Amino acid sequence: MQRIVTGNALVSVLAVVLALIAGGILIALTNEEVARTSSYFFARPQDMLGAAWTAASEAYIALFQGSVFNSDGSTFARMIYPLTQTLTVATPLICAALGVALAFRAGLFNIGAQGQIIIGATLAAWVGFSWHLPVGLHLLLVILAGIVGGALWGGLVGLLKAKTGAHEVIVSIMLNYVAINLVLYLLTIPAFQRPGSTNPISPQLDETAMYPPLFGDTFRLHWGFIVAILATFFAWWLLNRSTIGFELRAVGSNPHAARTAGISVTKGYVIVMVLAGALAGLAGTAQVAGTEQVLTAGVAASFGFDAITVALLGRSTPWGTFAAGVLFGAFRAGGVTMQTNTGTAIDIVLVVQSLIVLFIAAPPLVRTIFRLPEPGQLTAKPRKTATTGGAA
Amino acid sequence: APPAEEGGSGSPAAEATDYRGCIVSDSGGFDDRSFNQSSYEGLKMAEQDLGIKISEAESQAETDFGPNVDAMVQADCNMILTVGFLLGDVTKEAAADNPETNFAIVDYSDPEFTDNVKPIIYDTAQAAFLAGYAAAATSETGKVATYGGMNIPTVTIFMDGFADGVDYYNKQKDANVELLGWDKKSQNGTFVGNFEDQGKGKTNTLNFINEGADIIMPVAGPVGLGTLDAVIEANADGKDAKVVWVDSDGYETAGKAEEFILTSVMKLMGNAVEDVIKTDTEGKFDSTPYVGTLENGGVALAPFHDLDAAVSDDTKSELETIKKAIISGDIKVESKASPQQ
Amino acid sequence: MSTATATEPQQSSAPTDIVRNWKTPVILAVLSVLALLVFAIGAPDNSVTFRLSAPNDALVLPDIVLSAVVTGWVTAVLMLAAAIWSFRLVRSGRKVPGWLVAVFAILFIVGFLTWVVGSARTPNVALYGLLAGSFTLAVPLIFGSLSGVLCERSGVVNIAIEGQLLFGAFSAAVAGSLSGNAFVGLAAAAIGGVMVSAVLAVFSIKYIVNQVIVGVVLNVLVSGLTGFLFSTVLSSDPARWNSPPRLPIISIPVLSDIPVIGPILFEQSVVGYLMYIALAIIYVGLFHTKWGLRTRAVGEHPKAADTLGVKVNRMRFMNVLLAGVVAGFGGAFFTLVLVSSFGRDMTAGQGYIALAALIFGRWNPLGAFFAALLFGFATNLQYVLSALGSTVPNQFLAMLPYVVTIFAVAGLVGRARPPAASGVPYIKG
Amino acid sequence: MRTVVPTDKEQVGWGLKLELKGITKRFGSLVANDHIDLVVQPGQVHSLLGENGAGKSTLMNVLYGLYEPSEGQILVDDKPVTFDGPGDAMAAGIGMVHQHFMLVPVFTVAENVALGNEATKAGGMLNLDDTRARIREISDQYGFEVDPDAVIEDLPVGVQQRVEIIKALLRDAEVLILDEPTAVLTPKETDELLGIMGQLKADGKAIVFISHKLREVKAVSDIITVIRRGKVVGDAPASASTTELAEMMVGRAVSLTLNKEAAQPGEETFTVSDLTVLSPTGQRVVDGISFGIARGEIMAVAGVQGNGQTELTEAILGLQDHVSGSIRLEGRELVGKRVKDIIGAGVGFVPEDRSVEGLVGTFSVAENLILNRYDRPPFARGLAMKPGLIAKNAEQYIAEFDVRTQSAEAAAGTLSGGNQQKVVMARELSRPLKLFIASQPTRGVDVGSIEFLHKRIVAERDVGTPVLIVSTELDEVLELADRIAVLYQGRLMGIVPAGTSRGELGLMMAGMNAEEAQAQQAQAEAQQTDVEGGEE
Ligand SMILES: Nc1ncnc2c1ncn2[C@@H]1O[C@H](COP(=O)(O)OP(=O)(O)OP(=O)(O)O)[C@@H](O)[C@H]1O
Ligand SMILES: Nc1ncnc2c1ncn2[C@@H]1O[C@H](COP(=O)(O)OP(=O)(O)OP(=O)(O)O)[C@@H](O)[C@H]1O
Ligand SMILES: [Mg+2]
Ligand SMILES: [Mg+2]
Repeated sequence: MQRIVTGNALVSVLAVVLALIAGGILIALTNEEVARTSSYFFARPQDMLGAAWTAASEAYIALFQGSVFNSDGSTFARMIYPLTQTLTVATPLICAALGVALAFRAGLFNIGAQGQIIIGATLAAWVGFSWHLPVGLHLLLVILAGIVGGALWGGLVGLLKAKTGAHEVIVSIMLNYVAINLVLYLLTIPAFQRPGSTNPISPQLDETAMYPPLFGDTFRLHWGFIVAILATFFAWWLLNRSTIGFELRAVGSNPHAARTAGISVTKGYVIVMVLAGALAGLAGTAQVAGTEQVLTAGVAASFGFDAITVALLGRSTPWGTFAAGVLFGAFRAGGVTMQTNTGTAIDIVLVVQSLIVLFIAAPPLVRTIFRLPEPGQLTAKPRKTATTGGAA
Repeated sequence: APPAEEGGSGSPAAEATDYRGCIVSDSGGFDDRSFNQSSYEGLKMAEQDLGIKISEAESQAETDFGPNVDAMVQADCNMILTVGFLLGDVTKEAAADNPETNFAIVDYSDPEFTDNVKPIIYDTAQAAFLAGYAAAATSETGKVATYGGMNIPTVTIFMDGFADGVDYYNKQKDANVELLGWDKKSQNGTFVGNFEDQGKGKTNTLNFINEGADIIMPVAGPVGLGTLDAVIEANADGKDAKVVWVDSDGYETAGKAEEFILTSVMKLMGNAVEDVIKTDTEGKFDSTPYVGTLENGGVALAPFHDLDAAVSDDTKSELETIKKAIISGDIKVESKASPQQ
Repeated sequence: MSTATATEPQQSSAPTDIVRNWKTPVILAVLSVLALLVFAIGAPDNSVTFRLSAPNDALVLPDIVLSAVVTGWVTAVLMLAAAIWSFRLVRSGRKVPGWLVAVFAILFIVGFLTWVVGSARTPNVALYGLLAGSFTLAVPLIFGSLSGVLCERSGVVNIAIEGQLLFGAFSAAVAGSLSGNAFVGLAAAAIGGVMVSAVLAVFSIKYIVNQVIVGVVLNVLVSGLTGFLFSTVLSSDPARWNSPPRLPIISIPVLSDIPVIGPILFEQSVVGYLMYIALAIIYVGLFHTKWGLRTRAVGEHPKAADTLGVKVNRMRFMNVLLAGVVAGFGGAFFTLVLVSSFGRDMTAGQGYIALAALIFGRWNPLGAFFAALLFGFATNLQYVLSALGSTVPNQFLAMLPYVVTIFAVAGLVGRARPPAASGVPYIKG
Repeated sequence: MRTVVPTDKEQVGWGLKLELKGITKRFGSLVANDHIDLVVQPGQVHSLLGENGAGKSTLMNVLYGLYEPSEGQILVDDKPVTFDGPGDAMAAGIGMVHQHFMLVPVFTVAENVALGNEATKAGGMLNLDDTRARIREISDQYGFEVDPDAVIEDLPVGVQQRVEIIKALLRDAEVLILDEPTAVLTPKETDELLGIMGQLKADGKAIVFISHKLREVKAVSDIITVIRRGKVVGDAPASASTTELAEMMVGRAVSLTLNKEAAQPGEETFTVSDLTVLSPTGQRVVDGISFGIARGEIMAVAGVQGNGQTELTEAILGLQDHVSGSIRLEGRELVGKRVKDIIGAGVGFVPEDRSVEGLVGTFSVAENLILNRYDRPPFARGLAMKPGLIAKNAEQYIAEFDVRTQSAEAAAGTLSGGNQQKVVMARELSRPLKLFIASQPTRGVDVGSIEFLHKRIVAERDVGTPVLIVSTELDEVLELADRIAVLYQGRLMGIVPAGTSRGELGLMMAGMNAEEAQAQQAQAEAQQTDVEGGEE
């Protein structure tokens, strides 16, 4: 019983609650109705408090309705539509975050997922709209192209790190910018533009190149989500059950010992960045062959950066990352509904998300706030955290 | 067949109370001092003038387009207005799936649109041509400049028109006014890479001024505010620099440096948007594209306001002549980025 | 007889041999061959004008006019000579001296500039403007990386520079607008930076949360918070909330009349001068004061510092807060100097570039300063080139600063050694 | 800063008296110090003896204000004090030289000495000149030869040791705690340090001395306190015999000697010829070494840390970059091969620093037990690893090597030092080897486990594997070796037979070649009959 009260699960739940409260306060403070009623707060405080409650709760209800279950939906499909939307958004996020997590486990801080997604998406899209191949084969090649594109871009970071010692943080940041400019350029040349148009937008990918919808045309959710599940499983297997994962984890937690045991640290850097890039490239395919179906300069949205937070929240474990990805997907999907239904600016979602991560990362703070007893085990061992991330 | 007709019968005023007009921005948001904002203002005007209800969805990233349009469809909008070519595919799809809803899209048209979509597009180059001519005629240093947010047609169409205007002036007057920041032939020039970073707008503008340009046209939404800052500084420093604003009349909307705004290349989107909605509430929706031109007043050159004296009367009358020539087709303003209908 | 040797440092008296490191010569060789092919053989048949003074400057220097062909050949040949010499030096077991690399770099830049400006439609460039713009672009980066230096030198990884800058910019804009006083805005920026720092400090020092996590998340938090307030509050009434007055430009008499560098260095806003002050204080402070000694000790070997009575976590806390002040000033630069309103995410990733500059500058304030300048230069160069009508597509020009950074980091800097305890929380036994 | 107030000192007239009363320190459920009483008198060397983990360092950390005692009281000159951090302890006149040096490696000597006690000029500017002058002053007084501007990481450990002492002295320490200061010194440096301690004692300082080397303890102590499992077992005079002290420490009779059979050397399958290793800056850290090891023979390398032993062993395993010469194992050249291939060729390797090079702390014990065989059958087929077999392997070796761990899945980093060492040894000895290299095989391991590990090493020899041992513990070298090689500044001073005397080895470790050392030692022995080495 005691364990449940002080346990991690409770802390996580409370962290979410805290973050939602903080976000709610922010929503209420900036609400016009609240501002209006606050002018006579001392005369009738209940008006303002009521308005504040209404503002915050309506926003959150919309958030929930937009991400999990829409009780106002006319059909069952419409009711569960939000959930599928959440999973759709989560798909690229999970893939890219897996890449970031993998790199973390090998001691590298990969800020370059954004660029890797872009290059993966570019290559995948190109194969998707300029080659015309039979069903099955085409999609397969699109996926492969995405993986190769991302892997190249990520591998470059690993290679430079291994060969010259260039810091991966610098190189990966810089390559993000190079990637975006590259795709901006490509979208100005006819090979990437729609015939007869000079807009920086590619033709739609062939039908054969796209992930088929998972539950029919009513839903946006596509087979990319299944691929994301497989990728998560793959990452789990790779990290925990394969020799490569063993090498990567060894390199990440103690490169000296890894070297002494005959594991090449530099090779490890290259391999992990290739894999990280490949996963990010996969995220790119989920965009071009799944949700967006075309290539534009904004194809990666902010997935590459969100992926870092997702990976950290998932403590760099594959299934943790998967769960965190779904959570963030829910916020993203629900945020859209919240904005359209209640006019609450979607940025609030970022605030709530980041507060959740902060609170979850600091259980003692949550315990202090809720006056929970400390758990028995106190001898927290200092963990090296410089580059290994939450490799727990 | 256009499905919204049934709603059109009856008196407009009574009908209008139920009518919902909705808008989805592209990733620039409604405060972009550019087409999102103008379109949004058009919808707001419709709300006031026609008494309709409105809903809005601001997209943060391209991934939001689909869900946002979808949310609008769910919200039972009568008219969904989308902004920018990036929303083209999403609009096309949603329109095909929801024939009972009407759509309008700003700055994009597509032959595959179903007939419940009305494209609202602009031949901006026509007005920019006038601005280029005016700038070339007014420049003291013989150098004018332009830069863009990104190398996309809705931006470069301004730059192409401006370049042609400068060229036309050079030909007419056998002058040699130089344009920095854009080469129409190679379609290559200066771009800040986004529509947000005002600092870069300022730096670029100072670079242009250092290279001798004295009239600068930023085509980059809020980034242009950086140009205004740079021009304020340059004038304080004893230089004589001016700005050509775009989209709206900068003298009215930019909020600063009015005294240095020579003129503006206006794209009067608000009016067009309100018009389209008005026609729809009256049940007269049609899907033929609206093309803003000098002729129909969809695009125009703003007054010179404070700098009226800086522009010679000759130039003013030449501008009138040119405007007529463009309208009549005697002068052809061509841009790769001109809307293909 | 053999007793004297025992106390001598053993390593230093061990016989040394030659470890040949071919990296530098190889890089120099590749670059000089490139120079030969591009700057010399590919030289445009042009003369290139570099203008040193604006027409209305107090002291007007004549323009420098170079023949692109001659300059291309001269620089390429000299570079080749330097490369060959460095090969010989390494073969004979010596190291390539730093000055040779520096001379090489200058030759490369001269050659490159002449070639690239010569290839533009207008082969005529205002050098003073190019440099002035570079400097302006570098200012927030310098503040950001100084903030990073302060944190990391004391053992706290600061990924949150972006957030500090952004919140500084936001606070400056809001406080400046509300009060109508730019200096109030400046003070608010510092406080804003400190607020972000305080969260970083509390979570990473007190709650021992992984510092990278806190940093990354803080950036998202600040982006979300300022974005939210921007769209709800600031946009509702920009005149009231988001039109801060600008900080005045103060030009220092005489000094600001020095040609080329005068207007760049001595015609600044308060924030610009604050940057010099911050740079000087942090540099001198770090390496020549008691505070600096303790800061570095805490970042290298906190336990050793602790055994000598230095309060490790207090030291870290103070430094992180101080870093917030510095980054806050950098943020103020955006809204009080550069432009005069806050925009959503207006720092546009500069915090991450500052982070890169900090690493590139090897955690040294001066190094970070120069790295930021290099970045600013590369950025402004590409703008100027595009303005002059370069034949290179603008998207490739835009890659220039990033590619230059990658080359510099991979080719010239290589492995850098961070403060040993950076990122490692200190827990007392 | 504290100034010495003479009026308080009537008892002895000078220095400070320090008293610990009922000090208890708990780490969670572990009681590291259990009601310890101790009185340290000025002008005395007070030694603490105890097994690994007995609680000596913990007690000293409490005394120095680094740890807060769970119970008990500290009295300085009979006045109770509480220390809130080392600053207070220093102000009270206590200085400490830590077991693990507390020096910032990238700082100069002067910076390290100044830290926390900075002399400043106006505006908080450092006045390092002042510090330099004071370092020179102390250096002259006690005969240290320390350059104030040398960077710590470039200095040999012996000099670093002195810097630590200077740090304490410059802070006017009247009580000096020396926690295992001799662990990394040459016999000669040790002698010098013991001499310095004598001087300090004569100056009225109180010295607490911790060492595992009973000979030294006996040589310098005025009184010896033995601690076992956190409790004081009792005091002993310096004249107590080594065996008596060992028994007090461990609580049972221990055999301090290993009964091994004489070696039966076979064919010389491992040869090193003209091996030179350069450091990244070009120094010859191993300088033209040649030797061979036969099957069934243990070669031990003696020498002070930093004389090329690390590089020698690492060069054999392929971990060093600038290697010339030849290393042959059963006819195959190893120089230029990858580490993985060398391990695959049958080289077992126990690195000198287990937590840095030997183990991945976050990995489970089971994973650490296959750290260099994770990709080979039976533990992996293709890319897939075999968790079942890995677990079975772990079970077997945890039992065989008596690794005390909660489970095979526990992270290796949570194991005690000795147990970590056992994991590394178990891993390396759990497969057929063609060469076994072990650096500091029993560092930080308690007496009982040493016995076991030594037996395993000898057993490896007896199945016919050539064994190379590197140890800074002369006792260990003498005990295990069939032949002894001594390294000094990267050069081989000579290879001598197992029976060579401690004194002779000490001379070689200080840079004398075998013949000279033998001659000088003979001369010295002729002059005075020494007790040294007698107990073996
Ligand atoms: N910070 C700590 N947290 C938990 N346990 C600790 C800590 N420090 C020491 N211990 C434990 O306290 C006990 C005493 O350790 P201590 O370092 O005092 O031993 P020691 O006598 O100095 O041993 P050695 O001879 O190996 O130096 C050990 O069991 C050790 O693991
Ligand atoms: N920081 C810590 N947190 C939790 N437990 C610790 C910590 N440090 C040490 N321990 C535990 O304390 C115990 C003793 O550790 P220590 O390394 O001092 O052992 P030891 O007594 O020296 O053992 P050995 O005899 O093997 O040398 C071990 O069980 C170890 O797991
Ligand atoms: Mg121990
Ligand atoms: Mg100890």
